[in-house]
Amino acid sequence: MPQLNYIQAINQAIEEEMARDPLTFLMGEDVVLSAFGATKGLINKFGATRVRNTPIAEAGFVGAAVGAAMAGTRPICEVEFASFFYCAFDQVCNQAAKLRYMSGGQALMPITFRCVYGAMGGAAAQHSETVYAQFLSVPGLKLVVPSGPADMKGLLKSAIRDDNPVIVFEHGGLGRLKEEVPGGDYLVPLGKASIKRAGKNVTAVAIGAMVSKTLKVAEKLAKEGISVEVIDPRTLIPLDEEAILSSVEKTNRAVIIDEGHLRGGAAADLAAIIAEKGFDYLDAPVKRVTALDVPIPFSPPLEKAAIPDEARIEAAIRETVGR
Amino acid sequence: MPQLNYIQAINQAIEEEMARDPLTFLMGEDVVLSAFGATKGLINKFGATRVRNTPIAEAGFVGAAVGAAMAGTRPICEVEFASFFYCAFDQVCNQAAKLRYMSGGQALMPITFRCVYGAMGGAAAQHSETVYAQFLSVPGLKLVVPSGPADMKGLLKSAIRDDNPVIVFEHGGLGRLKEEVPGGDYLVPLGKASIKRAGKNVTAVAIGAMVSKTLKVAEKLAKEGISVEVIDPRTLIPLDEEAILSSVEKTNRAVIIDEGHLRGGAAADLAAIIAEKGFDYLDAPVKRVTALDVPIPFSPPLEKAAIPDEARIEAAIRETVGR
Amino acid sequence: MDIGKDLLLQMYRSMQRIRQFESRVRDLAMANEVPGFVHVSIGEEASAVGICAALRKTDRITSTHRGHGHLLAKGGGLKPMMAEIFGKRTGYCKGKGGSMHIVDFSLGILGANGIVGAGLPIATGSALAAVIAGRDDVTACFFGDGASNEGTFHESLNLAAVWKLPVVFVCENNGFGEFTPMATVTSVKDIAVRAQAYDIPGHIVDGNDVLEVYRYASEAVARARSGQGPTLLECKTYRWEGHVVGEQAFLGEGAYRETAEIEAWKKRCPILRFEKFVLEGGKITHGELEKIVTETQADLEEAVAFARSSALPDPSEVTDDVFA
Amino acid sequence: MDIGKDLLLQMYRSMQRIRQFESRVRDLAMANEVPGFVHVSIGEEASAVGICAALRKTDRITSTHRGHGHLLAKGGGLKPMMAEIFGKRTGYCKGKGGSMHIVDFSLGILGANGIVGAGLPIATGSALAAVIAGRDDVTACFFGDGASNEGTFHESLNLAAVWKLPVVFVCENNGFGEFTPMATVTSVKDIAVRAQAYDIPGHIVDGNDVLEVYRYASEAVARARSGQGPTLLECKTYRWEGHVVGEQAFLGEGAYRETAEIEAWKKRCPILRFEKFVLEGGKITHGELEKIVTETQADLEEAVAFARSSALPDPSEVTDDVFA
Ligand SMILES: Cc1ncc(C[n+]2csc(CCOP(=O)(O)OP(=O)(O)O)c2C)c(N)n1
Ligand SMILES: Cc1ncc(C[n+]2csc(CCOP(=O)(O)OP(=O)(O)O)c2C)c(N)n1
Ligand SMILES: [Mg+2]
Ligand SMILES: [Mg+2]
Repeated sequence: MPQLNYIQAINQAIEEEMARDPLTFLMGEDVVLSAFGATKGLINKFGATRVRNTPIAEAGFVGAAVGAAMAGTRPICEVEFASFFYCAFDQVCNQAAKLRYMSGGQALMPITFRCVYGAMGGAAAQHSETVYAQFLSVPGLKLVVPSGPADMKGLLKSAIRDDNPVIVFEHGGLGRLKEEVPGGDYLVPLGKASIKRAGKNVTAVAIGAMVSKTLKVAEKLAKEGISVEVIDPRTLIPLDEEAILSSVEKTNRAVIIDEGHLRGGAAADLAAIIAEKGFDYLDAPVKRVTALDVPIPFSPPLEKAAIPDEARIEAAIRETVGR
Repeated sequence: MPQLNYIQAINQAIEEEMARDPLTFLMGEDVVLSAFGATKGLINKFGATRVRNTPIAEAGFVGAAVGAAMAGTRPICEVEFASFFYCAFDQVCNQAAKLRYMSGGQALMPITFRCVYGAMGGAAAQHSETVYAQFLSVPGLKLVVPSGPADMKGLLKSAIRDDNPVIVFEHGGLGRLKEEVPGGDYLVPLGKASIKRAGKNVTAVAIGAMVSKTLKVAEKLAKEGISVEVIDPRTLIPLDEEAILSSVEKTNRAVIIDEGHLRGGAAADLAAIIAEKGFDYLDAPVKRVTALDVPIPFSPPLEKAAIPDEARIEAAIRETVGR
Repeated sequence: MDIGKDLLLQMYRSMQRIRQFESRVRDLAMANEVPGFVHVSIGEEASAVGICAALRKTDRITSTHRGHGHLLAKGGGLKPMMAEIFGKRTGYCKGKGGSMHIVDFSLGILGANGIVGAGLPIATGSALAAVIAGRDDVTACFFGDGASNEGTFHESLNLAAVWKLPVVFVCENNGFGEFTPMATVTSVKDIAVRAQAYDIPGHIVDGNDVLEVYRYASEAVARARSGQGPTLLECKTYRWEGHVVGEQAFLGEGAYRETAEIEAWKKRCPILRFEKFVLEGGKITHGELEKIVTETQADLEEAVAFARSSALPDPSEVTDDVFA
Repeated sequence: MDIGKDLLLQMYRSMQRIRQFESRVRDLAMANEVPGFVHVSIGEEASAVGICAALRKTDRITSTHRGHGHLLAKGGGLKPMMAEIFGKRTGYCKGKGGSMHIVDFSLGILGANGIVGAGLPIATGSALAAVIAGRDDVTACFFGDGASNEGTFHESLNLAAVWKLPVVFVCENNGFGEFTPMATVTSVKDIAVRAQAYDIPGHIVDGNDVLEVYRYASEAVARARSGQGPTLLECKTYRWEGHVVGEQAFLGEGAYRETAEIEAWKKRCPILRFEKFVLEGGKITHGELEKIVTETQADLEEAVAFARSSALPDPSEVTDDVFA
């Protein structure tokens, strides 16, 4: 199998899906040259009608994606950085998410939104947020947070084929992460978690870029006989509750690792579910390892202190196992 | 003490604070005539310079409130309905919330945002959201959800005097709710929960409009000897964790009642905190009574089915106490 | 441009449907027979009808919170519309949308919208879809003078202009956004002027003259269909009723405009003007108009009866249609 | 308008500070000595300097992601700026903001901003604050051609116009938003035309002629200060460097513009033009200019040394300053 990095996996998934369906098209700021490379070269294959640089006008072009989807096409809409969604929040939360329901099921909304999220080294507060937590409480959206190239390809292809608005979150720090990625029609269904490492002492639910960090910690702790099961939900909506709960049923302990914030974050959402539905399994409180509740700072030592690192993940797992 | 309704309490709080500080001013859509009445008559007392009808341009005038606050004034900025914040999300989440931190503490951001939220009978999905859950994971904001007239006055006055961005959520269904409201300088501090009813069998943490519904249920259950302690956090940020946790320590059971959604909502946030820090107190899982995870529908029977009613609150409390 | 008799009769029927429908909905709302916020467009019938008369069935429209007229003009059915406003299962949206969110995809009605300015990007995207799909369908976008101050107006007109999209932007300038006079929150007297900021045609249109609206609309639609891009039409009109039905209860009478102003505009009633025109021109007889009025009354009665007798949705339906 | 020698010298020093500072920051970023995204404004010095020369200390500015020049022109210190860009505790924002978020309240610098178009409403509100406080301070708002397509541009100019706020909107049109040529995403050739959509003055200004910028700025500032409302100035200019330092690494050379185009603009260098003007006019001697150049070089060396030798923030500071 060919080795692809995270960005190449995105590029391949989009190319395959655009080749597959002529009503699929790509729009966003600088998607032609593509700063991060995810859409590089697609203009040559699909031309200027289907690969469109937009003005810097997020509400306008995200809203246009909504209209284009309702009118029968299948937009892939890139919002460079996740926090730029704030400039188009109405279009996502009040329009894309709600119009199908409000129209009594008449509207199809096959939009795939793509964005780069997370701390990537000195990008500072307005370019380092995770943002997906703020979409969690908006019924009608699907949220995808791939942790590696293979999942990225399979999940992104499923997202593009989905008839609902799906937001795919690409971590800015994972670009060069390489792994074997199946060629051709490789689909990962939305709503299936992935057990990245089996274990029996504690369940570590890790999201996005936190998966690789957590696997390193699990590796280390294994040497001491602490067996960590690392679960990647892969999609936050729909959520594979069953996979998470049955792991907790086995381990009786859970730690959530998320780069989002503590208050109101995705970790709180998952912890609440485990604490309610897994109450009888739990021998220890569900710990959360998250970003501190501060805007993500610019200076490297501050940024490092703000977001979860292996030391904090390890400490939380040890504390949970120790109880 | 005079009886005031929820709307009159808002009006009085704003009038008192505007009289107190000449740098305080009011802006928003139709604040002069005031559809809901909260700002009625203020134009006559403070004039057109300090009471301003804005264009329908949420990003523009919310952002202007941010600039006005940084430049030394104290705006009270009304965003008619909470979901219209989606049109100004960048100004709230990337600017108001972050600029103090990003500037290393140089910026003061004394803005009070006011909005009407919640289901009020056939307003449908775009006018019935609670929205505060989406601000919970934005460090730098304070969130206030008053459940009645007296708290409204005292909390709103504290919000206006606060040097940080504070969003005050006014439930559209509580307008006519009347109670005794202390005149003059009545301040309720941000970050202090209120025990609306003492009890010993279960802690019911209720937010905003859910408080009165929960009190009715508590009243009813009391007759059967089920003693419910009803706690109103009053402010979600800052949160009075201590009040909530010490109640749970006493009752060993907790139910969260919130009009927001289940996934990613404020109830999940509170449940995660209780389940983690109160783990050793709990004899039963923390139940959440919330809106269903659907856009709030228009038709009355559907709206009623979507949001928490007394029957669902009662059932959840019984189930929790029964374990 | 000569307008045939059939089209004239169709326009008249369409205006009658709107006038009668809106008047009835207003009364039903005042009587609390329908829930929620209701915004009616009495007095503004000519712009909705003049624009939609220039569209074909596969063309699309986006509408606003004050959308009943637009929807009816594009062919919306009295029964499913009335039923939706009543919140009944037989409504266009199965009771989930209500007055502000009526949609009929089969007629190219992408929907009323509760968010001011939200329709502009959606209409722009609908026009983009036509280009992507290689079809020559046009999208007409209705919005108000107040919406023209929203950022989505700017972003949409710029996007539609640079991509030469087949969309017609129709600003219905009724002089107010809620209770705020347009002049106090808008930096230009004529919204049409703003077309210059996008290098597209902008025209001031008498929004109470259905034939003038139709002529400008036909030109703009032809332009769009032939790939020459968007046009901004400003239809000057006036709403006879309050912003929202029942506002007098909390604002009192005459809180923000003079009765004299309302009366003056009523003299410019689009329906009376049309009647005068066709009768004087001898194009249409009084009897033909009468027939349309009475037929419409009958249809409306049927629609109300249908809505009243329809069942409310079952609570169990609340979770349907969140996802496809 | 006759411009005195002191002011001319001050303008020259200001342009030199920017040119040298930006060049140095570019090199430091290329050498990975500073973290994060760095956007420099080499070639655009005249607009920053010409505008700020027309402001007084209590006046305020808002800036952009490409803000070093604006901040320096308003009086920002080389040391705390450089230290901030290095992420040091001695920086303006204690290392929390970085290149895109430098603020100096004491100088009326409300801040660079990482969000395109975010400065426009903030500047409008800053101008509103002056009105509320009964002061005659003016706010200048810098933004790019790309930002002029954001909804915040529209909403801010309309709001400032209807309220006649003391703000000057300065569009620095350098022909590109990131790697996208302005013409491909903007419906007008001249952003200044958009002033017509708000019924305010709009002027096209040679953004590489600091004296012309200063003259237009002085007029606009006087207008604003006297309560006559906002002006839109479009300074036509060009950025010599990439959008972000280091872009060649992932785009390659000449990915979106011709070297010839860059060279042509370098011939119109604002600093060379200014030197030519003052020397030919005999207003200033070569020696006086030389002195400024070398003094600035020395100041800059000091600033770099200061930044390098300053301590990084302590991780414990991460939780400071979230709330007042
Ligand atoms: C984004 C947003 N802001 C505010 C409102 C509240 N609102 C509903 S209708 C309206 C006035 C709209 O005025 P205009 O666009 O002129 O349309 P008209 O009502 O006059 O037909 C306002 C402010 C809203 N629904 N959406
Ligand atoms: C809301 C938002 N959208 C997109 C971006 C990404 N971005 C940063 S700078 C830039 C180009 C801005 O162009 P312009 O306004 O002309 O300023 P210039 O860079 O040319 O000085 C873009 C798209 C952003 N920072 N914020
Ligand atoms: Mg209007
Ligand atoms: Mg530019």
